[in-house]
Amino acid sequence: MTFDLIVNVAWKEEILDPAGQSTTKVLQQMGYAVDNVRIGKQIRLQVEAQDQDRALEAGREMAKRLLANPVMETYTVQVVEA
Amino acid sequence: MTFDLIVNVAWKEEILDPAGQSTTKVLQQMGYAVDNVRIGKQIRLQVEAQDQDRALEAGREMAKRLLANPVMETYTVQVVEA
Amino acid sequence: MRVGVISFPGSNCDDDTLNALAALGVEGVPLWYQQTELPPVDRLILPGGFSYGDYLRSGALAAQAPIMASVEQAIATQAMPVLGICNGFQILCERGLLPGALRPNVSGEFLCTWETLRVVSVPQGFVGLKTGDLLRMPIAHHEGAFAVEPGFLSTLFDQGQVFLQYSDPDGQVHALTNPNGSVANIAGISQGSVTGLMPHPERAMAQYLGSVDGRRFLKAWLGEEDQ
Amino acid sequence: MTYEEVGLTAEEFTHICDQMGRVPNDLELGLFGVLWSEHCSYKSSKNLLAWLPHDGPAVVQGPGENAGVVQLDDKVHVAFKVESHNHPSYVEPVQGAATGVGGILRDIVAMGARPVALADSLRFGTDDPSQHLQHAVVEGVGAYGNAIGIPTVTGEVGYGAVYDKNPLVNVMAVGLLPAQRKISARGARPGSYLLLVGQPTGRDGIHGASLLASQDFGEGTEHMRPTVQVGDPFMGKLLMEATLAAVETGLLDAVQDLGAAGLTSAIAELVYRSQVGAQVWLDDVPCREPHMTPYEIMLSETQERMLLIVAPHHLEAIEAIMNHWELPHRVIGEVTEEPLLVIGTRDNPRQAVLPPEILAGACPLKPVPANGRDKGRQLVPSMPAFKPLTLEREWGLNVLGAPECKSRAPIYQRYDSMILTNTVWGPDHPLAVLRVKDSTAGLAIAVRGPGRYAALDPYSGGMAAVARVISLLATQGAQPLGLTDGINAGNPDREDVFQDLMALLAGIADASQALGVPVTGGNVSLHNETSGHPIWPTAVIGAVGRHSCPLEPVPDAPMAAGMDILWVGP
Ligand SMILES: Nc1ncnc2c1ncn2[C@@H]1O[C@H](COP(=O)(O)OP(=O)(O)O)[C@@H](O)[C@H]1O
Repeated sequence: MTFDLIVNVAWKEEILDPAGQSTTKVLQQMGYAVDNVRIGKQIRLQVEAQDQDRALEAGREMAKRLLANPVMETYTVQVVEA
Repeated sequence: MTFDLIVNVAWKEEILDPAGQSTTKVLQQMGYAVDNVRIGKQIRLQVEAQDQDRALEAGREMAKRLLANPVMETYTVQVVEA
Repeated sequence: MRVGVISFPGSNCDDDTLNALAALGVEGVPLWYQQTELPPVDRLILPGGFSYGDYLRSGALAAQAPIMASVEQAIATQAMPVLGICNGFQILCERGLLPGALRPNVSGEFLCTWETLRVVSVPQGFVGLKTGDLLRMPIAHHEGAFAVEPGFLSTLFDQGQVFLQYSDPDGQVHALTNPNGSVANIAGISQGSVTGLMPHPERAMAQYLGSVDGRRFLKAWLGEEDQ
Repeated sequence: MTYEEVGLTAEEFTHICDQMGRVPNDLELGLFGVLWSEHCSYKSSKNLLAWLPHDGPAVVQGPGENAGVVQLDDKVHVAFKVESHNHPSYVEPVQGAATGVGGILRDIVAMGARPVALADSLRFGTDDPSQHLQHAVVEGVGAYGNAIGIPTVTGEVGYGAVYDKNPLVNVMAVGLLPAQRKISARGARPGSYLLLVGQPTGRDGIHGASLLASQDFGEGTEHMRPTVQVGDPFMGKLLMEATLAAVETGLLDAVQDLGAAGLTSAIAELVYRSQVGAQVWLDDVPCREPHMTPYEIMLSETQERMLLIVAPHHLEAIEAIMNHWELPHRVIGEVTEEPLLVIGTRDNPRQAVLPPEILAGACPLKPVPANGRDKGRQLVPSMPAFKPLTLEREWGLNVLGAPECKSRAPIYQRYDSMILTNTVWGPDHPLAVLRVKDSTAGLAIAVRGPGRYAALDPYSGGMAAVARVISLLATQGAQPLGLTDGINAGNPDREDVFQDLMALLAGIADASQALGVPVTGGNVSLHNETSGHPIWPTAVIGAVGRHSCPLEPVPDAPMAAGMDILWVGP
């Protein structure tokens, strides 16, 4: 069976996010009352697996091995319900 | 009041995502049964607003004007429940 | 002396690196990322470039390449000297063969400039370099801000793993001499026989190109005293 | 489908029907639409470009190929050309600029040359959005050039409110090839295969050439925005290496890159130049999206694709090279003896049947009056009387604060200017000096495009553009080998714009003739005009020269206080 997964990857809190910082600034200049913009990744993919648990399991493994860098990033994995 | 927003930005389906393509290939080489990896952004930010509706409204406006490029990208905006 | 230079798809400083080795009279052996076994070589260089277009994170996709398992093994079993330049440095960090990671530059932009580098601790095997030496070499990268996990920085310094820092022409290291937002101005580090740096020694091989310090650097890595 | 929908005029449509002896079907009409567009046919500018001198002792290949080629010495030839990507860069600046760089690099590679340098000439407006645009365009130029590993060694930038909605992004590429190498789009022989290499075809940039680049911007053009083409410099690098490796085997008949108007333009040009025909099998074109129509497949401007023409008995060797570089590739058709371009599927093989000499060679050109060149020379505008200025503080601060006076370092530091280790003089100098590893001679490269000058006096402005790059080469004692011209202007159907164009081209032609330097190729971008406001006629001229001692360029600043300054010239 094919499962749609979403892997969200975010900078660890203590890691500086320059792109987020400059986006914060630009949004403030545009007149928005915003703060703490942090720009992470949202990765969507399709995985073949026997069941949802195994799909999630594969997703977590891929996140850990490739999609996120544990030195600076955290991740969450979820299955998109059809 | 302060609201935490999440803006997810994804490539339109017909837009080429070279990063997603290469990531698909490497994950397959690593032995995963995956396909169609698409790499978008997940942007988190804090916004000051009177209520949740206005926070969402501001989020949509920022997404449209800056955070996403409507020529190539689609976006969704949601409020993170405290 | 035979030095293997590993090309990944998207590597683009591989030829420059082979040329630099040739200029030093050293035999360079081009290697392709899909090789699963290393031919007989004495040393390895992972050259600069945009392996896999720098997609996902610089170096992340190349770190999974088939040849990296043999590189890992050669380091573990024979203490193979391995040098990662720019993208090569990123690949080594992503593979966990060097500590830390390389984040996007603080400006969010690609940056190509000449920098002065101060030697902090001389890595194992380098000949003719000493603490406080200054080298002038160019940088050219988008994701070159070195980062470590919180609390780990002092360990790196204590263990003598911090190799190069961005400094001013007099060797002073301070915030204004930090081109990319690297923690503690770090431009290069080492771990055992593995060394990585963001600057490009292969581009500083002649005065008419701006500096000969890259020649000095590579000779030191090769274990030859520069005359 | 009507002729208007594909951007043709009633006269052009009649001309097509006359020549064909029948009314073209929808697919055929669509193909005519793009190939007879301004962007592909040069219908408004071809007669003007004919004034330019094309011959010289160093010229190996003049205009008409993917790039010009000149001789550096007995062993090394230089391929070079400038391209514009103005409209796409306004719509999506990062990708527009990036794909512009990718496109000009593929032109150089299609000549069998290895690119060694890029130079960019940029024009932006003066309003706030223009600043963001500049930031994004520079990002795009760098994103492609840096990643594919070709240094951007020099360039220039200028500003004017006329560029607010029509920024200019012109990029020149320079490549080297061994003197004995001869590959072009001319050599296709009957029986050979059309091998399509690179990115699978998607719905990207359909109508980019015919509509986006060939009509004025305005309120009504919003819906015409094609799907943005995304550049993939990673695949661009693989494609470059694989194509050059394939050329090196000597087994290819011909090479043609895919640019504006995609497969249509590539195949039509190829068979037209080679005086052959072709059968194209649409079912064999690898597609990225399902259910693409023949029209979409033929017009897609998906980037990072190359067409290699290879005889059947050499196919295996060439495919082995593509496999090594992990590039998707597929035979999509065959070269035929009869000069007919036939496009179809296995079920319906003849969905379009077109003679290349009509499709690629018969578009009616805009006539130029017999005395046009003279008129251009005489078009001296009335100048406002010169008001002597007293140097006032206010005035000085104004000048110093103008964007023209800002340091260019924030631009060029975002480009890798040193990769390939040939850059002896990079962008911190007024022109670039490169060593050439296989020669004692080096290259001097300069690019300039005085738009404001040409706005006041297009004839003198055209001359000035040539004179500036040549004098830059002269400061190094470099021998000019050839010029490439990037012409940018407004809507040529407007009388005033066309007058300016005539004067501009007359100026370029007269100056290059007088200085004895041929123009070996270039690019014309018209319709740079929004809601009736055209840009200044802007001729971006790139020059390539032979430097006899590239490792020791002539210093460009006085060596020491007390030296004499010698004024040369009137
Ligand atoms: N768009 C650009 N890309 C690369 N280099 C540029 C660009 N614009 C300017 N430069 C470099 O900066 C130098 C200084 O720019 P400018 O002040 O316009 O030059 P000049 O005074 O020589 O006309 C130029 O000689 C050129 O090498």
